[in-house]
Amino acid sequence: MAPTASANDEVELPLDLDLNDEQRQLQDATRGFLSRHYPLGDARAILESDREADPEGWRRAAEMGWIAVLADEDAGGLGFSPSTATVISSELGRAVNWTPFLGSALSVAALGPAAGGDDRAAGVMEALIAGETVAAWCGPEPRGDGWGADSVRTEAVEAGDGFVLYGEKYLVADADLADELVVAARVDGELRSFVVPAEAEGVEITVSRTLDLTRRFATVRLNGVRVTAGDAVGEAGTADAAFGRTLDLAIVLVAADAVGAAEKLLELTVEYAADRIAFQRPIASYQAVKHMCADMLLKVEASRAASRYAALTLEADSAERARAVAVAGGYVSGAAAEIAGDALQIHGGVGFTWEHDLHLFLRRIKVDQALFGDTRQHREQLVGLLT
Amino acid sequence: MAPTASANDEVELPLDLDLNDEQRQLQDATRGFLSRHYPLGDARAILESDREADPEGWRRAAEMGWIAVLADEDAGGLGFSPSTATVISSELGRAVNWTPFLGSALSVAALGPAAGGDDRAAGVMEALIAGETVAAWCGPEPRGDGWGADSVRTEAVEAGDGFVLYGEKYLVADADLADELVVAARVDGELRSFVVPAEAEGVEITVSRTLDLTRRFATVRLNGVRVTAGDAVGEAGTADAAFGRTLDLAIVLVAADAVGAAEKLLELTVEYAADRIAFQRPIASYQAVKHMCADMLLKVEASRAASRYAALTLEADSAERARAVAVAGGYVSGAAAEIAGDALQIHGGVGFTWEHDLHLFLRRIKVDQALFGDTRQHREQLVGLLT
Amino acid sequence: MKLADDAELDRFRNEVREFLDSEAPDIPVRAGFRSPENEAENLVRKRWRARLYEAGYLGADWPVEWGGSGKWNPVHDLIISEEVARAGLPPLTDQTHLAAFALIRFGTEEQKARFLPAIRDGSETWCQLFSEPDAGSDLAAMRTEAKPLEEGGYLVNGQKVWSSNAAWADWGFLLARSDTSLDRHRGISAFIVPMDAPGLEIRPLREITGTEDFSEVFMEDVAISGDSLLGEREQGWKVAMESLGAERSGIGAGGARLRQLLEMTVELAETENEAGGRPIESSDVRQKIGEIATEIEINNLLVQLKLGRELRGAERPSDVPIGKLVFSELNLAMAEFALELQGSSSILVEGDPRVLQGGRWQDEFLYARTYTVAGGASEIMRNIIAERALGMPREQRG
Amino acid sequence: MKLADDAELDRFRNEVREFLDSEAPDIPVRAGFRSPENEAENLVRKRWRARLYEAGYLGADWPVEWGGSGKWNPVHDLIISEEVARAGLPPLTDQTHLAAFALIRFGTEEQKARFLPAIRDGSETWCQLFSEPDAGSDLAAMRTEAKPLEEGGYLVNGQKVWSSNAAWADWGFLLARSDTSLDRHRGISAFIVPMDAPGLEIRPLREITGTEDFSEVFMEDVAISGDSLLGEREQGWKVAMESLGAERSGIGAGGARLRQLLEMTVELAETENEAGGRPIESSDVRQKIGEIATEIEINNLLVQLKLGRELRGAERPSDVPIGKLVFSELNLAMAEFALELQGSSSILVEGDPRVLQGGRWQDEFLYARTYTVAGGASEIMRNIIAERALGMPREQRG
Repeated sequence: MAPTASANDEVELPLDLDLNDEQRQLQDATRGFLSRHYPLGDARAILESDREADPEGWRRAAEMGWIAVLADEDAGGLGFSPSTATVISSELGRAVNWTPFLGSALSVAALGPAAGGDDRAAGVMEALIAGETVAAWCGPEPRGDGWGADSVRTEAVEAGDGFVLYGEKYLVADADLADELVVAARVDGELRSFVVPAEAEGVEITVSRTLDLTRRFATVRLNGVRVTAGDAVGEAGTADAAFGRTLDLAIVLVAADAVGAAEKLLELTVEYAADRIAFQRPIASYQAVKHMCADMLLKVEASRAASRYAALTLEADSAERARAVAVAGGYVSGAAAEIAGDALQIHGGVGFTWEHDLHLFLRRIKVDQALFGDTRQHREQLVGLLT
Repeated sequence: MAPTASANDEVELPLDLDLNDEQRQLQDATRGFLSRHYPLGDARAILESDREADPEGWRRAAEMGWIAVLADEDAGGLGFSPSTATVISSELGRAVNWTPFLGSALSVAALGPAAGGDDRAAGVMEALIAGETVAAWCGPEPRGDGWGADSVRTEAVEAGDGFVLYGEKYLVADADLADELVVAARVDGELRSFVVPAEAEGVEITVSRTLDLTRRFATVRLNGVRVTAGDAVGEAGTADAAFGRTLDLAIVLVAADAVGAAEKLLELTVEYAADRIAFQRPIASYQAVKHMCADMLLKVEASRAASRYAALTLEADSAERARAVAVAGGYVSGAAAEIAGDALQIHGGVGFTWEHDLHLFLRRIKVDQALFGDTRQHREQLVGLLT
Repeated sequence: MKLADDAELDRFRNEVREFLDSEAPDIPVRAGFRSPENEAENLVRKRWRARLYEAGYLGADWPVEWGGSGKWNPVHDLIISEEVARAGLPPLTDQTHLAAFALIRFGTEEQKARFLPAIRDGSETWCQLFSEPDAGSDLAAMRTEAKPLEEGGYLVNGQKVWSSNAAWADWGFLLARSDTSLDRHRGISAFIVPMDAPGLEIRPLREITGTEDFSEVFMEDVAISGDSLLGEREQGWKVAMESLGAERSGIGAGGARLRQLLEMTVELAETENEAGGRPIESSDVRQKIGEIATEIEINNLLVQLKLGRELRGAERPSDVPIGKLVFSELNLAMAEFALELQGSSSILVEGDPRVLQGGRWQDEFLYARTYTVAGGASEIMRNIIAERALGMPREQRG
Repeated sequence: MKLADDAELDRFRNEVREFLDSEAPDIPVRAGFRSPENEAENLVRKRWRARLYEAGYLGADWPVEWGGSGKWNPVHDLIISEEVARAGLPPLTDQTHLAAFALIRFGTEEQKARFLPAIRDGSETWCQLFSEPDAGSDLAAMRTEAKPLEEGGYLVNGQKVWSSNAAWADWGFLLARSDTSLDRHRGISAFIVPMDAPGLEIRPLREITGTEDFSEVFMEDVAISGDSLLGEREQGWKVAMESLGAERSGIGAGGARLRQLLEMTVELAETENEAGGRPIESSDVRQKIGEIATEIEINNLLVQLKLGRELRGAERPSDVPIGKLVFSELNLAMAEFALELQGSSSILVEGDPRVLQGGRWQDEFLYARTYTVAGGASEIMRNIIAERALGMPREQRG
């Protein structure tokens, strides 16, 4: 995707922060697919139980290109396109969807360009693109000091011609359904990534109880897990860049997820306000409600632009990437959380019931807000770039 | 003034945060006095020039007890009553008044109980109470690290049976009109206060240009000013407590000043909103305007209670004093600044003109916000008390 | 909130604190007004209520003939509320408390004799049947009808919602239209309805917190007797509004609750994270805590201001809405900040082994919007302040 | 705001920057849209305007016959606006710019021939006569009348206010009622009025900033000719609204201005105070700067979004009001924060020897409310978004 498009031979059009036609089609197709196969009512079944694997659904999703849009062409994908992936991620947020997209999407990015040549990684990549495998990225180890590569303390101890992994990964998205784990670990202090079967001996996966009732996050313990040299991803020395790229993708996808959920909340709220009568008038006619909704729209527009722009800079590996990702991370989920709060305030009592869908969005946004760095960490990043 | 009053023999009434009858009378009297002698129109004369001394007005103000309410009975006053002084201070803020109250009031507190016995200090105190003298408190030296006693770097070097003062005091209220200065300085590191005639050799007073157009603040330079041992205030070792008490009084009086100005702005705004028509309705009928005004009232009520309570704790030297003063300092001027902002927003264009009085209040509040510690410093104080 | 030491009040506070320390039962500590989780807890709560009346910590303001002390001290009530909140016990100003106030103020002698002793001895609890699906902040829009019968008594039809404790209550304090020809609040009467009446169905509502603290109550041809009228006919609005004012004695509970939450926040900020850092060392965290602590003191000052005015009979129309706004918005802001402080752990909830502070903050966060909505949303509070205290124009009706 | 390097745009930006560096005159740097302080400055500004047209940095979008380039690039306009703001020069989208747009879009050939060349050569400037004392955000409430005369021409009576540059302008772009029988915006026409017309009196208004940037304009029996009508009779509302849209080409100016202010803020935070501390070392200051920097980028993204939509003809009704809200509220928040950062020095103003950064922030603070009020207050912007973009009910008229 070109960053600028020519309207005529002489005039360069600026960067378009709305979707292009192709992405708009993808959006429509994804929205249709999700409403047919994953209607919101079905979510109710998993709110308080484990998720079950859905190989058929996952294969269909893969056929729509969910994973291929993040895989390089060399590796059998459609080219690394975070901006396209954000379209999908936003639709998942809008639908409070529970498929294991995030874990697999991040794993593809973590396997990275290396997967083009690398046997083990290439195999996993191929299976992911085809929807035959679900994977989870066991990258960051947030302990209160951020989600960056610095947070990785898991060790890969050399043993024979392979390694033994020791460590603990928190809040790993989709580990409960994963067949493969892409694990970041340190070999003598240096970062490397390894592909580890979720069933491998020494791997212990415990699903966390979180605010989010549709997605699942888990603690993954690596209690001396043996891997071969062939399970290592890419050449030594490439892992830091791949980690950074994957983390940035994670920030962008989570922001897009929050945008989708927030946008849906705004629609639900405007609709509710038009129907709800108080003091003999629809509450939509009260200026306090109107102004709250106006601010919600402002935040949705700004959030969408911020997540899309960050995705485009990541896609182009632009010099603006660090700044744009920090802006998306530092703005979007906070704005979405404010939108969720306003939505609940305008809905009043009915939005406070378990049976109403509102809290599913509220909870999802609240989790998006904490994943892969909070507002505070992103703001600090941005200041670091300024000073 | 007793902190609690009995309604009957058995039931203790709680602390009353509204004014008592006596203070309400003082309020009415002060308001009447100010509107007769210092109508707002007169302020226009001094907005862009120096203030001139007004010995007659000052004497009349003193007759109303402005200074006596802060002087101990031993020193010829009515007893140290910050809560009464806040009534006066609020009225001065309401009237954007330009009499040199603040400097003299703080000087009285800085002379403190010592003035009962001390010749030089007692003389100044007597003259202040009688309205024959104007004084300025040259206490803190804010350099970005607060206004506390720690900020005092001015030195008093022992020389013969007296001292020589070297230092620089910033933003000294009313120094332009002062006859006497009460100067905090360090003698071998230990804090002492000295009474210094403003006309003394080596004293250099430069009026600062500030946002405030009615009050005056000055830089006071002490370029080797000779004072005698008799000019020292109180016994050695008492200055720290007196400084603390004076600073707390300063915080409370400035908060009360901001409350008065904010309260007046609310009244002006509600009145304007009732008269101003937009889209064929008074703007007071729009919910956005109503809600802004409601928040303004909330802040006025809270600010008044906070400044009054802090004054009462100072008066009683209660264990709650440090907390209450930090709350008043950390809340009131910020709330008042928000009120001023909303007042300007609701007034629209007309409030943006030099001829309208609104900006006089806005400017005064903005200055109150920075004097004797800003929100940030007061919040830090409060956290220090919690942890 | 005190100015100088007051030995009598300090003594009383210590007495209450000791009483609570030694006698208070073990009831799960959660945000807000919660219903019992099971019959056992319901019984524990009933017994505890009886014990509070017995000890004179509840009902001191009742008429002496019904067990009041005859020398009620509102400051004592404030202290009791504060200490109860501090101890993490359910607030005292619950639905039963509200009903007791209404009975004393508006009940007949027969009604008082029948109901008050059972409230004091803990044997009966009450719920409130006010809100309806289409009458929330606009309570006067209610449609439930209590049709007067020729043979005496009434036939009640309608639906109520957001009734706290309904699933456990013996009696309901009901508002319904006894004269449908009268508009809005004019046609409403107050009634006492047995919660086991035929035709009355209680459906517990599950809230976003995952717990069931409120119920929907459906009434289909529920027959109630003529003497179940509480107060005069078509005076139900007055009965309800005055009773809601009875929440005043819970006035200090909010502030004490917030102080308790502040202690938890400071504890959180002082806890070393796994990376060895303590949030309290960062000035942004300190500033935010300073801001919250300031607002808590402001909340308490406003409580004090309001109480002083009530006792002098000098209430202002802005007192109640200002108190509600400050408390509810601060309560929400505190929950949001505590989640921020928890960083990545903020997403964990009660039951997860790595959850912080037992998941209390996650519950507080989800529950917090109850306060900004129930009992008149914040928007309504701001309207009231503007219209009644500042004399600004009323909203136009549609 | 750019994604990848674009050599042509970078080259253009450098060209503009070099041009400004070498040729821009010395005009006092202040917040917002300011009028010349004296005749000398007025002349400097006029010459500078002519130079910008000559260099093709202004007016490239004009029809070729009137001096346009024939290959206007909106992205170039954005870059020019940004660089002008960065250089601290007066914004280009002033009243004269607005008049030029209206003339090109609605003027007769005669009007274009008479006025456009004089705009390009800098000899004549314009002001806007729209707002009235009782018609601010509600512009359609205006009362100034342009009474059609039987002998042709009009007689104008009324008062205008908030007219920027009026004291220096040669011509006024006037809105007035040519048909008083028609309600609100229906009866309004646009006119060209010479500012030295008999009966027209200009009284400069002093604002709270202490400077005179706007004027009141009183018109008493001001006779204007029939050919001073701009656009069709009673179509003045359309002429005005479309012209106000011409501010679009100043679109990037706000963002560049904010970035420049951010640089000043960072500089302030990095300055060691007399006590030896640097505010930037405190995490609360860093967080606040991070928040502001984030919002500035958001502002710029929204500008970009809007521009993209305009060029595709896919504008949304929320684009303009959202842009205005974000910019104006951020601009105010930045001034407030910078004053906080200055601590006790925040009260000093231009002219005091100890003032920080020349008192620019004090001027910015006082001026900032212009943006949240002028051209439709923030409250009106939120109404427009809710009504036009979200389809919510319109406000009732009184």
